[in-house]
Amino acid sequence: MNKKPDDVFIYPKTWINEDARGFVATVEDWARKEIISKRLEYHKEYKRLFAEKRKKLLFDIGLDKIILPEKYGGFGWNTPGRAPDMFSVFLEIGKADATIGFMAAIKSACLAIIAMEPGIDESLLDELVPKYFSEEPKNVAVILPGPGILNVETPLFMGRSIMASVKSTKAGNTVVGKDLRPTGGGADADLFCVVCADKAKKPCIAFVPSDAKGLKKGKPIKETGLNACTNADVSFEEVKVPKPYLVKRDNAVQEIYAWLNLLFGGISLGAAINFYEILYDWADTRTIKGGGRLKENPLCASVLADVAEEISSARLLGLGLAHIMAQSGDKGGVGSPSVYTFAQMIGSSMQKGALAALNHGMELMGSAGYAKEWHVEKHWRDIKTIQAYLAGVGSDIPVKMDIARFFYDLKEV
Amino acid sequence: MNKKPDDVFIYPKTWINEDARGFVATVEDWARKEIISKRLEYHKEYKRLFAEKRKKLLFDIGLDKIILPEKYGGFGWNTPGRAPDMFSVFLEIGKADATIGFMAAIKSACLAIIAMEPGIDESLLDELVPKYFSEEPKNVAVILPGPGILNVETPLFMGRSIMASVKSTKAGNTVVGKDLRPTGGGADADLFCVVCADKAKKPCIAFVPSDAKGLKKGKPIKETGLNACTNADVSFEEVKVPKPYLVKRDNAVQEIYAWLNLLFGGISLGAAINFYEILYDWADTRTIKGGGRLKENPLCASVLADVAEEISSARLLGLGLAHIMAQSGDKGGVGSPSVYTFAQMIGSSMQKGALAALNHGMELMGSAGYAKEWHVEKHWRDIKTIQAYLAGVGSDIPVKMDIARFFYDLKEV
Amino acid sequence: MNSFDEFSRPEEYVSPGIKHFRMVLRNLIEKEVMPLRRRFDEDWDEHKLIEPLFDRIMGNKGLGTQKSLFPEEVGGWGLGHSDHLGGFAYAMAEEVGRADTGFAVAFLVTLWPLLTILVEPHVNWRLAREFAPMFCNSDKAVFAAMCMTEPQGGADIENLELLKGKTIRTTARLEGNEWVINGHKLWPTNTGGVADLMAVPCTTKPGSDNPDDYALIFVPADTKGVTQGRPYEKAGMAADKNSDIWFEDVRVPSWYRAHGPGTDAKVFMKFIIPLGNVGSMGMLVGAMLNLYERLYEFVSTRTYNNRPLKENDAIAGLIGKIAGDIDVCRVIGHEASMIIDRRNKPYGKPLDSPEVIGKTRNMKKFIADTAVEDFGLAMDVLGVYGVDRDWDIEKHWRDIKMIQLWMGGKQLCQMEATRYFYNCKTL
Amino acid sequence: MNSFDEFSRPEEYVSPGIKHFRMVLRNLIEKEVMPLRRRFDEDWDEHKLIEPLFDRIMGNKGLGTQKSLFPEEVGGWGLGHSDHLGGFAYAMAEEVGRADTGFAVAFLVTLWPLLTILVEPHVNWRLAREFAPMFCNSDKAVFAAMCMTEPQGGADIENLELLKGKTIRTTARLEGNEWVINGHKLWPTNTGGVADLMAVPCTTKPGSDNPDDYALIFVPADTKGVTQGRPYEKAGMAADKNSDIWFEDVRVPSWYRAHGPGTDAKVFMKFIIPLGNVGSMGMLVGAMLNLYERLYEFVSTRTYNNRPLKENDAIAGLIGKIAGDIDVCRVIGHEASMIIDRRNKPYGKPLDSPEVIGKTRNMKKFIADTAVEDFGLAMDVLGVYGVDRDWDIEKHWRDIKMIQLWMGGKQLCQMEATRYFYNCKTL
Repeated sequence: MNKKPDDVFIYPKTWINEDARGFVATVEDWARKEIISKRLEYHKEYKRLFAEKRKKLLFDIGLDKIILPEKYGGFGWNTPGRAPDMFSVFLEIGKADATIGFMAAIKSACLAIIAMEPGIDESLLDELVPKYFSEEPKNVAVILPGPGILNVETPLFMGRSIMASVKSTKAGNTVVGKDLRPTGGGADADLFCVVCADKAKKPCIAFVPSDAKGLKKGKPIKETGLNACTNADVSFEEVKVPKPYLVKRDNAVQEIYAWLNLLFGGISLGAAINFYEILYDWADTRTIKGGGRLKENPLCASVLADVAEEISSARLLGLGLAHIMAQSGDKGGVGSPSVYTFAQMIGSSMQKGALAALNHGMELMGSAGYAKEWHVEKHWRDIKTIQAYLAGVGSDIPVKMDIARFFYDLKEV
Repeated sequence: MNKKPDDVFIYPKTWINEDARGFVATVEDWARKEIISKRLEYHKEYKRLFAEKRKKLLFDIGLDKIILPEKYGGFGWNTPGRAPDMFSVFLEIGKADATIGFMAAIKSACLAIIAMEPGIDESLLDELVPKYFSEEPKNVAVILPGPGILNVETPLFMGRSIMASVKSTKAGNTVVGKDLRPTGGGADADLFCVVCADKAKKPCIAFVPSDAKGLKKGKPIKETGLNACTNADVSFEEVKVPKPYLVKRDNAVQEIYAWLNLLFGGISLGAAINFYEILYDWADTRTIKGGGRLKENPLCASVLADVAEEISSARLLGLGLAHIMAQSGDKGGVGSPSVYTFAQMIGSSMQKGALAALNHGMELMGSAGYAKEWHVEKHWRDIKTIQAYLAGVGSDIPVKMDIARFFYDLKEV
Repeated sequence: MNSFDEFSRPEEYVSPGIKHFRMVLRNLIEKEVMPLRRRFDEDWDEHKLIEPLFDRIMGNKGLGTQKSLFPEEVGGWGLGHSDHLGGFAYAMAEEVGRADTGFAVAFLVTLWPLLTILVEPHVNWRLAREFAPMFCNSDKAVFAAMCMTEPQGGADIENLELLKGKTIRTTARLEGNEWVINGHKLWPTNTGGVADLMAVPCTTKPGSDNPDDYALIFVPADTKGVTQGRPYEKAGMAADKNSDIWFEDVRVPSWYRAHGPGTDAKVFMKFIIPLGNVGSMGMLVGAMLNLYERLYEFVSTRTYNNRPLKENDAIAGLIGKIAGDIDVCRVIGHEASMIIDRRNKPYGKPLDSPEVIGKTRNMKKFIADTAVEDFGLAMDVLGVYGVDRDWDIEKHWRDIKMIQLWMGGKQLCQMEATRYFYNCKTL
Repeated sequence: MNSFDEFSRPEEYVSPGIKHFRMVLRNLIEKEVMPLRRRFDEDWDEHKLIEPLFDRIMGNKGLGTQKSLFPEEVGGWGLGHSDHLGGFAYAMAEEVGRADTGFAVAFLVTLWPLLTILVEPHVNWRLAREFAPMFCNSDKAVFAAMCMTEPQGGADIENLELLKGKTIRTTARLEGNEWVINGHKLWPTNTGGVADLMAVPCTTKPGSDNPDDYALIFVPADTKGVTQGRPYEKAGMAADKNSDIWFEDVRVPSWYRAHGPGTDAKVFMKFIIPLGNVGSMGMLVGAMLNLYERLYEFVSTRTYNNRPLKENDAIAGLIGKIAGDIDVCRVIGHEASMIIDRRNKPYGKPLDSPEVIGKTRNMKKFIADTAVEDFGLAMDVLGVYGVDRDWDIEKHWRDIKMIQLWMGGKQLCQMEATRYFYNCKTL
């Protein structure tokens, strides 16, 4: 393919901030030069190269601190107005390797609640930045509300069970929870961002260092995709965390969801766009019915079109969400009911779009889509994994309930 | 329902031009006061009230001339930059009555090719404006490329058959075509905008007054929806049209498609939003399982959510398309390959979204959705009719071929 | 494929009797109903065209199908003790539905309430004898109606398994040897002045969830106190009239109750729901068979890219999906009818078992959803011609949406099926 | 519902023999295969765990299924002359697919090429006798492979009806009483060193579309000139090895051709495509049955809003759809197997007729698409646990995608079905 994806997946140019284009281009460059153009090598020596390329992105290019205020070494992108730019950056990362994006997105989304205007929490940033934004990659995993267990009554976040709890005393906070399933690499995490319920059953967020006493990690879990990071269940046996490590601000959980939806959407769409490039080249050279060019066959062309359409629409929707977040000031911020609802809604639909693109395209590619050598199946597994994590539990029903609650003023669901 | 749909179907406020808000609000007001709040009366005396309310919109409010340059009595909205505003206006009309919107959209889209910057054609405007923008509503129907007939080789517009042809001589142009099926009310039309093939089989556009000699209209056709306008096949038996009435500019057909997709999308989404309002009120008062409020039942809530989600996404996409059209200057204009492709793609997906909203919501409403008294089934039939017209032939396959052609550089399909 | 009749059927299920009956019915439908069906929509209120056609299908000068369920002893065909009841019901629905599902439902709903008193082992001989002359001795079509839905509760009446009649507000009070009925029903097929006989689910004790208090009572339409409204204007289904119906101190003999405490609820569950599902499936598949016929013609004679639509690989993919769905649905419809006809076999299940109700609910929902999708798609394939009544598809599209909605609608189908599949307690 | 086995089957189709065989097979699968299947993925290259399990299913110290098609006269079970061939194939695929579809395909593909020489009326007795000892006298699993796909053409080899073998580049030249074979094949199941016997579609005249020039030739894997590549790394299906395979001047006796000009193409169309479809359907439905079991457990023990997932009406709608789809797919799978088993009945159709090929292609596509959708949905229902291998669903999700793709993929299914339904000429 001898053109840039942006020449075909068009969008109104004014929808990305002019001054962000340079950084987006740098990340795109990294993706293409370091990984996309060297897929085979990257596949063969995945473990080593993953770590190497990731460090380059996080530190040489500086992605690690993207969310931080300038004061803490960030770019000053710590306002919701940067949402379209953030989306675009994570899309470029997703083209190269979804796991790199996934880990960075979780870190950014969790930190956003204390680093973003107007909710900057300097006392906590002062604690966390030196420890978790050093020269070696530090990983964050988030424990979101999710499935509950039969006959165990739990506090709820919009229907989802909050399985961890926190007791606050003057001395500090104590986090308790058993066999919690993180989103992200629980086995690799240096810091856990834990949604927990306080005494009043209200959700709040505790940051828990992985070396805290009483924190136990379970055995590594074999998962469908995102295989460069390893997940494990985590238990908190009366884990003490210092006072500033607990964030009790209203809507902070909603904000994490909003950012996760936006950034995960970017990653999955990036992976899907890279898939489009692979598919373009594949379809260009195949024949069908004893000689016709496969891509000129109308049925194959219509499948090719499906792929392009799913991605194009989802990308426009993602940018729409980014602008809604960017202009969320008069709605009550990124965690307000309307913005939260749209983030869940569009986030879920971006994942579906990206996955549909892969699913349809793979049907065309047959075994080439299924063999590891074409790198397609990795994108497919990675996107599915991101989607399942984002779903949390019950497929998109919790999101549907969020939508219905907002649009129809429900009280009970 | 005691809130405005725009409070829930949110979008970034900057996406509509500030100075257009007033006109959009005027049209919204018309829709609500004149029609939506008087549904039962409107249904009972449909024919009379349709004509009356329509005239109010076209002339008192001035919609008829929305596309014309100021010089011809228009608002000066005759630049692609007004696409988001046009979309919003037609969305408001669609809430009230899709047929009123449908007829106005066809007229606007057909005139756009001679009234819009940068392609303003004053010589033809001088001819048409006095005759077809008078004090009584004048209707335009468009004959688009569509299905061909077995064993008849026709010139093609991207695979679709052009069933009319034009011969140009020094004296003028002669249009020929038999039993052509217009989009719009063929029986009521005062002016036909006919896509026809010239001698070189190139598509061009002839404007043909309905009183031209040799123009024959067939019997009225019974159709699924849009029943306030009546369609009929049209034949052109060597119909002569004056020289300036033939538009041979490149991409003019693509431009008509782009505007039709945008405006039809607005109409169908408007109808869907009005359906949401009806559904909101309906669900608010019903019970299920012997007493529970229907809308609080999770399954019903998830269907309600589907309705809201389809509309929200489609509206954001529509605004995305409007901005792509508004910023089409550097791509080669509204009829350029990329903008045309996105118009077809998003246009088709807006129709699907609107129809899906109705289809799902009706499943919940049961017979209330099916009886005329609730006004739901009219929206449903109207949207379906718009969608079928837009499809032209072969469902969305011609659109898929457009997409594949653009995204994968196809030559043959 | 040479004809729509080549869509898959489980050949082993099809009895020679049904095969023959189908051909007779098909001839009549093709010759008399099909040529007029495009004018039904405008005939929705008066039924000037439609009524004589019903006479041909139902009355004694025609096929006489309205007497089919009555025992031979009282002048009927004795279908009530046939092992092929489900197969017959499905076949009739499919053949008539092919022309017009509104026509099919008006005709079949006449048989629906009669199922509760005419099918072994629940034959109510006294009522069979009493109602037989009305249906068996008439040259004209005679209709029955099943008055279920009430204003307040949507699908709650049909949701008998969960709510056990608790929400029924139409009351029946025994006074001497008469039932006194009061209540308000909505939407029954064959109301608006059509039906001569109504079956009315009532409660003998409002608010009770004891199945013994559920009473299914037959009410002749001309009984004092029965008032029918004007037929509703609807999106389609013109051959089927629906209206409000009010019962004000309506008195009928005490033996007009179908059976008695407990059994009324049982026969409702046994016959009304499962056979309602099977009939719905037959109508849907019938309409789909006709969709195939009309679509076949269009895609063979119209072109894209100057080639027949059906020879374009991409359009072929779409229309192939439609035909493929029809093939699948027809198999499922037959299987559902066989689930009914296995009821007396050692490996069969009772019709009021959660299995039969859950499975037929699911199958009906599956076919309805598939039909709704495929008719919508077919209209788009026809594009500008898709909305033209002369191509027949748009009319079916309007009609079959109603089939998806009736009998408690899609959501109740989902719930009753899920209840069975996952042993749920609260759905 | 008490067990996954209550999903609908056309009861009339199920023979007592199949019922019994299913139980024996199910026992073995549940006791020996299921406990190990979560470790198959890491065993993809070595098959240390997997190989002994194949011995149990296929070899003489186990069930001995690898001899099932061989005539009793040469030591087999004689399934080749059974009226229940389709039913057996479907049942085996369903039972084994429930545990692992990769495992199922490796086992069933062994029988696949043998169909062409062991099923009445096309039994090739000379080859039956020659190959019988290999399969019937072994304690170890012995595998066969069907080497179709070639590098250039994707699904073109499977598209025999349209292309008539024109695009096959693997050549067979008769020299004396030996065939000399040259060519390159991709992806056959049981390559990568697994198979002992291969069936290779070749052309005796490159570029010809005369079916007489299509030759199906058996090649023992250890013949000189046969080279197998390393097994591919894939997204799933670890129990099924695939590789490239090259034939360089490979010489086999002249009687290793399945039958001869014309008949080779005929038996390919008759057995490989329709039974390949039926086997695929069985595997898919088997995996879906297991999906139901695992999902049932999850939705019964995990909560949303502090109530079991299955008691939430909206989630019930989703999981009800999944179970409902399984019910429909199982009926369709059985119907497809019956289409095979009707081949010798007066109302049956020849297996190489457009009807059988078109319908089974469509049914396979229908079930595959449904399965792909439902597995994806089920993973999302499990959410954070959906991607965890311990819940088994994600593994099936990866595996069954392959079933959707194989045998020419979804598009060829669509084309072959549409060709039949609409009498297309050029698809």
